[in-house]
Amino acid sequence: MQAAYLAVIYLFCLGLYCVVTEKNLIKIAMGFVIMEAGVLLFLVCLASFPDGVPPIVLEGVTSSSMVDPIPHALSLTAIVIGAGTTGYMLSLIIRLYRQAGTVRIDRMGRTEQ
Amino acid sequence: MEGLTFMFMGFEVTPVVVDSLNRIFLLAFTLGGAVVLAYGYGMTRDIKHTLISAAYIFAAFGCVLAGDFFSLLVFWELMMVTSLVLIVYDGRARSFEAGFRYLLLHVISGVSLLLAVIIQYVATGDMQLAVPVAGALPFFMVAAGVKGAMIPLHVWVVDAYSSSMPASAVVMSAFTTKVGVYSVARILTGNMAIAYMGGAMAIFGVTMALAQTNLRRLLSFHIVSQVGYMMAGVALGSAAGMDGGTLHLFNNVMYKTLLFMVAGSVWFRVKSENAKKLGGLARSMPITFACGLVGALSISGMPPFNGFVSKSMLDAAAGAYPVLQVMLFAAGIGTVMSFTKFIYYTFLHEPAEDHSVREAPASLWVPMVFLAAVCIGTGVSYAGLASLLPTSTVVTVYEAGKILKCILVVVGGAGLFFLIRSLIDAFGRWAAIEPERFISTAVDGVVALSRSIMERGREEEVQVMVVVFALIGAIILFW
Amino acid sequence: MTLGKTATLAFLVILAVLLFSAMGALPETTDRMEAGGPTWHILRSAVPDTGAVNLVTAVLFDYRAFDTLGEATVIFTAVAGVVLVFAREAMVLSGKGLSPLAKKSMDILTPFIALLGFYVILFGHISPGGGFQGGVILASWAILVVLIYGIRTEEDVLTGFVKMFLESAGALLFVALGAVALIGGREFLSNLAAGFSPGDVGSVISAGSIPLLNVAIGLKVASGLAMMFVTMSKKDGDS
Amino acid sequence: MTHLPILVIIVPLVYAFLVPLLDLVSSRLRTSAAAAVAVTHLVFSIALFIHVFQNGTLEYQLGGWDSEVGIILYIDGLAATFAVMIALGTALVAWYSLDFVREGESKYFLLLYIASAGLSGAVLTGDLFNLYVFIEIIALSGFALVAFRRGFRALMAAMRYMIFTILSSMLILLAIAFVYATMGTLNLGEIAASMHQFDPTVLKVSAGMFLVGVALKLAIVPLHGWLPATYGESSTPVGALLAGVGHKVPLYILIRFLYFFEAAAGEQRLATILLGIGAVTIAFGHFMALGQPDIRRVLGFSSIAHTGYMLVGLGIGTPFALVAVLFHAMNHLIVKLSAFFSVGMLTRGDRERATVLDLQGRGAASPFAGMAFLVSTLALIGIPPLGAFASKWALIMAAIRADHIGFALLMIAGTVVAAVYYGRIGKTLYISTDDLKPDRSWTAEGVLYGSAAVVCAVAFSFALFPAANRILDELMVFII
Repeated sequence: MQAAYLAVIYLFCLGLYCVVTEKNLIKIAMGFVIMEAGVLLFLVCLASFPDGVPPIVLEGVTSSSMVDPIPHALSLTAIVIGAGTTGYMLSLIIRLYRQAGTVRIDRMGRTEQ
Repeated sequence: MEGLTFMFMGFEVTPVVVDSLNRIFLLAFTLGGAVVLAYGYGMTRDIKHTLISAAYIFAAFGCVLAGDFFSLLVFWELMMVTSLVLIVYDGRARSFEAGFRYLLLHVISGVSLLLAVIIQYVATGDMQLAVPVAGALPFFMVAAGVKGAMIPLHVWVVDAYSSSMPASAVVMSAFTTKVGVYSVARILTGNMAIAYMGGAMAIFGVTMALAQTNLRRLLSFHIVSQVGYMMAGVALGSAAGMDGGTLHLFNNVMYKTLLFMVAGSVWFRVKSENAKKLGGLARSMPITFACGLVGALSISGMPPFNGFVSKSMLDAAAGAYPVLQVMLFAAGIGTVMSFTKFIYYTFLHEPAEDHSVREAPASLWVPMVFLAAVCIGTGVSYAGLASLLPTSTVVTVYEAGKILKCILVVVGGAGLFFLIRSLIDAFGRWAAIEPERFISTAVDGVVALSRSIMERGREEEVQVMVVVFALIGAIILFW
Repeated sequence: MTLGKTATLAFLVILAVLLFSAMGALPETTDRMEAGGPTWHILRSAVPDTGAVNLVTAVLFDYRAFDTLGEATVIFTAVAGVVLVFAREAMVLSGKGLSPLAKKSMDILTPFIALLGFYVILFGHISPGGGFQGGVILASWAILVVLIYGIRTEEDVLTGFVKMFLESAGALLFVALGAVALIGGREFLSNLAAGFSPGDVGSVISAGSIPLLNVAIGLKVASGLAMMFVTMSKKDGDS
Repeated sequence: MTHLPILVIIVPLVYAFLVPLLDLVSSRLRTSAAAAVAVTHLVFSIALFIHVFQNGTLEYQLGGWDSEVGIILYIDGLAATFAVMIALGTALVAWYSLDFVREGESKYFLLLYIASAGLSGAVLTGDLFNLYVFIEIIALSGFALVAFRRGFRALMAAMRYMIFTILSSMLILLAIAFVYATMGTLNLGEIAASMHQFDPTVLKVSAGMFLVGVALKLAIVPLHGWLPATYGESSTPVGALLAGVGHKVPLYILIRFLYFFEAAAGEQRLATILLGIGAVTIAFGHFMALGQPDIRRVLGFSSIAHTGYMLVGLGIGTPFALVAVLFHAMNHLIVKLSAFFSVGMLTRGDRERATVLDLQGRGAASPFAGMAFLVSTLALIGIPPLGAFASKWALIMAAIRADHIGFALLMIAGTVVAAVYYGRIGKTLYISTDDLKPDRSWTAEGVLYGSAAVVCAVAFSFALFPAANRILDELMVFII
């Protein structure tokens, strides 16, 4: 479990670093996706434990061996929200690129002046 | 105190109270208000201007009638807004510059009063007009100081009254500073610091007035000086001081309004306010000249005009404080000198340019003549008026010694003016600085600083990076 | 490497340490699940409560169906936003698509992809899957069609009514299913309590409104993602 | 009656879903339906408020599941008050927009009502993750609205707004995951009841992330980077929506989660933190507003400063201070709306940029809009008899009662600075220029709904003054 947490932290911090330092808008969007992946992985980690089985009620599966279904549901919702947001962000980037001829936010700022 | 009372914001509010202190103010405001409204309408023929003037005068009444701190505060702010509209009414850039500085200073006054009132309320638990608690005192001083034109907060007086249109200046000259005096009389009385400040204002005002060539700037500095007399009187706190100060206020509303009207009438016909360019108007505008003379003699304290009565009373009240007495006496001489200048350059001096003008129209001179009559009438027979004063003391002022002293001051002052005229002109060139410009410069500087920071702060990556630092910062703050 | 980047990196290391220490202090998953709370309840009584065998679906479309409505709204908003951003741009008129070989392959694949998509949506409450997953499969089908046949095809299909239907139908269906309960005097989004039939637990027709909500979400996700893709492949009409 | 809470959220949402359909029928129907929905939304919110006011806290169990397993809407005094504020604000914005939106721009109302539903939902919900969903709905509709109609600069602003807002959402989501990992529940009431379960490390880290997330949305200095461009470049009604109404939700979240931060930092230290960042925010917001060339940016920085006032109020922490903060939030909402609306009218229905110099002499040319703007600025400065004066009074009183005279001084100093920058704008608006004749081609008065909305907002800001005492007293009983 600790290893999975390390992956969560790595993804989250990597995404944050990318968002904060990158000037390329596409890379910023990628940073957000990476951050989100980190959070989602965290949610899934919270649900699971060793030898847990999927939370589907079948013959011979006890309720105590099933993993927590709520974080799964939350992460599904978060994924779709993330997809919507990323989609909108990419469409903005495309528009900006067509108008400014660049996807670098620092160069766009100069066009703005 | 009796009056109309209702509950508001959790405390008793008494917006209308009439008592021994404010009745003389009410009389002065009623007379002065009626006259300036008539004059203002006669000059502008603009009903909107008259309505705003009326709203402004209403707010001034509200301040004087207020029976508690909260109503005082509300009308105080209302007066600020309405007078601001009057200043900028003509829409010229110059009026707006002056209006902006006026706004700045008066907002300081308003928020100081707000803070003072809240401190007072929290400390005492009620809104009664009472002696301020220690914590609130400095804020009351600032609030009254701006309204009452104390040095160095006086800059707005000269600035606003000389830059706005003459009709607005006439309307405002009678009220704003008087409300400042009223607030001192009501809550800050018995404060010797303010009394000496009054003496300093009296001297400073006339000295600066002497240097001015613009008629309205000259008159505006005289407002500072005259308000100084009143402040000195009411801040002494003694019965004689209070009576002298308030009577002087009444008289001042009459003759200072009259003098502003004279300047306004001159401007109305000649379209100039520069004393050096005027002259010889005594022949073409005799009524205006006569009224101006009455006003000048009143303000100089010549018997039997009304200024003599109140100045004598103030002189007597200051008797226990020789320094203050000397200050007021010196200011008296300066007053005479500067009004000799006013009358001489406007009406008597050989004209620098040819002014073939007619007398001011009746709508302007009727209010002036009325005020001139009041100045003489209340000077000759002041007993009725004196019974309305806070302590209703009737002192005899027509004594040979006092009369002689005042006549000597007037004659001596006039003589002194002609004796050192060239010196005064030199001083005038030296003192022609306009301190209000510094306010604008300072504000512009701060704005420029803010703008330069804004332009440097455009880099996106810096702004986003802050998030990471804030994140760590927040967690550390919680630790 | 600039100063800013170095500082950021340093701060991120601190953040990582803080996060790790916090994560290490979290209680064990099994302890949390045993301590009661919603999970404990859901694991034991979700099947009688909702009729759904797949508990994730039970949570998504019954216990926390309101979240799902919210997220359908997010997709709806995103589509509207994308359409708005590209409002001034026109469709590419020269999209000819890929080679005939690819088109032929697509023809063969189409029924399988669609079948898989509909299966995942309709069986969401009894097996892994559901409206989201199936919706995404259907959206990928639409995207493949656009890629292979060229965008002109889509323009021919996307007339006013179809467009409106694709934008709104899923979300409206979801709200309508939720509002059915209001008529019966039950709370919004009630399932079995509002009179939806639990059916035969474990079969396709069971779990009350959950399969219907799955269809609504599948429709919403599929049309939403496809719309976004199509709209973004428009080109600047001015140049 | 029992379904009021969900109706408040669902009514605007269903309208938004129906917009594509209505569009096919007729645009006139779409517009009149928009007005009807705004009114219905407001009526439902007020009815909900009255219901809560009379009967106390209300719970609505979505899907019939109680707070243990499902999502509930939890409406106490605080939530009901904010719900009414939001409904009123969005109704005014919608009203103003009726003749602002042109033919073929149906997406505007769609997004506006989604934002409205999201804002209402965020204050009504009693579930932590549901709150996150609504925050995302607000954010996404906000991005789209900022980019609405205007050009490249607006797209840039939307992009920047997006970067900051998604960062904030990520932080909030991670904090929510931490809370769930500790509590096993997402119900706000149960989280509040069992705060002791938190490990101190987890609590501090998650509270820090949560606070930064909320601070980003509130634009607290130094996390305000997105705000000036966003307010400055977006259309006027959108700016009004974000500054007036959108600003209230993070404030609500901050108030609602004060106990959480208090558990993380301790009462004393939390007060210090709030007072500290509040003071910095006041000073910085007012100072930066001085140098802005664009009126909408000035209003944006003034929003930052007013946020600072509210933070100081929260930091003071007495019940009276909290009530004063709420009252100030109401006034700020109304005043910001009227200020933005009148700027919109001064710029001739948003056709021009709103730099101060562009608008020279415009106040005289459009007297109605000029007056509305002046009244709004007087209210922002805090001049009686406007409601904002009463709330400023209450805030300063709260500060002095708690012996924070320094903060009272800071607030009144801020007022003076505000007078300076609004005075400068007013000066430019009214200074007479010879080449500017009264504009007859597009007079502000020509826009019926817009001007009516301005009048309404201005009237509200007057009406809040005599009602101040009543509101303060009732809130005191109602919320605390």
